[in-house]
Amino acid sequence: MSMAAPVQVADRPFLVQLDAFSGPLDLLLHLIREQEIDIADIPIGRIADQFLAAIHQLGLNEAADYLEMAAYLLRIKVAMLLPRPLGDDEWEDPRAELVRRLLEYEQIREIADWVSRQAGERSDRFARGLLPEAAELPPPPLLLDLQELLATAERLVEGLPGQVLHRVVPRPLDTEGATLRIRELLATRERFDLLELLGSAPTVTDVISCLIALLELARLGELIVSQDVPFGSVAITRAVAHEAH
Amino acid sequence: MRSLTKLIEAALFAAARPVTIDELAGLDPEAGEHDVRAALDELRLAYDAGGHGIEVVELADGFQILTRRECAEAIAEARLVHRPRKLSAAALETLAIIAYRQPVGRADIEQIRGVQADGVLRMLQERGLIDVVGRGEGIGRPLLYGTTAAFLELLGLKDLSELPRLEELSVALKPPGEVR
Amino acid sequence: MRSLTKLIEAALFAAARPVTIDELAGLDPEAGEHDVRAALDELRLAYDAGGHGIEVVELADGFQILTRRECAEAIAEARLVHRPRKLSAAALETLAIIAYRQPVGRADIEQIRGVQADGVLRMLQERGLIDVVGRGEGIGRPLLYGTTAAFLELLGLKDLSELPRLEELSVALKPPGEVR
Repeated sequence: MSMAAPVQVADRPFLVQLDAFSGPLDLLLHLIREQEIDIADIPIGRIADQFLAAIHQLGLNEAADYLEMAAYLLRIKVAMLLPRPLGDDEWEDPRAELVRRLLEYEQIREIADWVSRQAGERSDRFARGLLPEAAELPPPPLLLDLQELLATAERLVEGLPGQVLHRVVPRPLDTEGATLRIRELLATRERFDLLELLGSAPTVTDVISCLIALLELARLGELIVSQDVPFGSVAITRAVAHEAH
Repeated sequence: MRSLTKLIEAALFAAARPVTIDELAGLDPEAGEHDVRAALDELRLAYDAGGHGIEVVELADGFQILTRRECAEAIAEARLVHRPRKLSAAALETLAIIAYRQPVGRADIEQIRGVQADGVLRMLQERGLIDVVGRGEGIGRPLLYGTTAAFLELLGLKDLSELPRLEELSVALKPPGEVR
Repeated sequence: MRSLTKLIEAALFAAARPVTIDELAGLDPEAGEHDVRAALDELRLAYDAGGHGIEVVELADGFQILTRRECAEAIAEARLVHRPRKLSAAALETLAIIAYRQPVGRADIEQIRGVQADGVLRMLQERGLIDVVGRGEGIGRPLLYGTTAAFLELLGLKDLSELPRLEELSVALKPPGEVR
């Protein structure tokens, strides 16, 4: 799609404001309303061009949602150009689906406005702000529902990358391995560099494992992590009074 | 003021959330639903007749004392209360779809709005306005969303039937299924 | 009730802290300290004379409305301030992991959920739903968690074997009409 320059818009100029749209349908409706176009008979070629120009002007021409809509409009535009068999009653207007979507969206917008107004009115009535002291009272009784717990468990299982619950995959270097490596280094050397610990081609997991292991060992008092200059190399020093936990 | 009314006032005040008739009846072993309703009426009347700045309101989960609307501006301007942040257009549209189509999955929401929905859905769920209410058919058994009591509370509604009916909207469109 | 009194009542009600005379004067650009004091007196009198369950109290850091002491016991007994609470999504997820994988350490829980777990674990432990059941291998011999008898009791289960197996979940979660 060549979008080097804003497309010259036919008929009348239109104004679009930045950040004013909640999505491609919103923008499309804006273009249609502003030009007082009959939604049942949209001049699809003109609207498609204006839509492209508008997303270019708004810097939205890389937003997938808007591009998808632009492609959709162009498909309809092409379909409208195809010759239609004369006197064919079965011909379906390629714009029909678009019209249905626009109407549906307009309806949603109307409800959204109502919701907004209603929420605005509700937010004008405040509940009591100063909450009662509950410090001396025992914690409130709990509600726990088996179904809810199960739903949660299932959601968790499904969200896991692969089956972590039964995972037997080789790992680059886990925290435990990193801890071993650090302890080995500390046994022979009093001070070493983070880069030495990480080796020549560390994976992201290696780096994270090492950092976690370092922090844990530092917390346990086995070593000290220091950086002498900002952005300089990170030094790991064996702690003087080494106490095993 | 009757003693039950006085207790109910204190209880509504202390709870700082909507309280049900049943809960209020628990304040007095001899009180039944009828007594509670009469007491609530007495309290409401006392606030109205006395020209008070607070009122008894019936919401989704029961009765609650709230400040009167006409006091909001002055209180907010005196910086005594923070007004909740307004929802974005994207959030409002998503809420509108879920309110009318529930239970509804992400794909349907995205189809109607023409925009990706994961971020908005997560935000609405974190704010407690929607929740997963089940799973749909099809690939991956998509999560289905519905509105919560907090949503009703946000709008000050008793239940979903108080939402405007589709026939009342100026844009006429029947729910899917009836269209084709 | 004068309009300043009405505003002050609403403001004291809505503010999340005791409010000073100066702050109350901010409610009305024309009101001075004297007017605020007069309005507070009017409000106090209205509560007293009307036999209300609440009262205006002056504390070191300002004025507030509180429930009257004689109502406190009935409210506490009706457990109105103490409504049973549902677990947060985070707590529920953590509990689900522990229920199905016990004994399990913090690191595993955090890996599955992708977020830190210490706060949630502490809360669940304070609530008596989980407890430390042992220590694992590895650095620092991590604590391992399991569910408690209170957890089973809350779910109405006799023992852990009554927890449905995960394979059964997808069917169990479907609304009845959808199961074929």
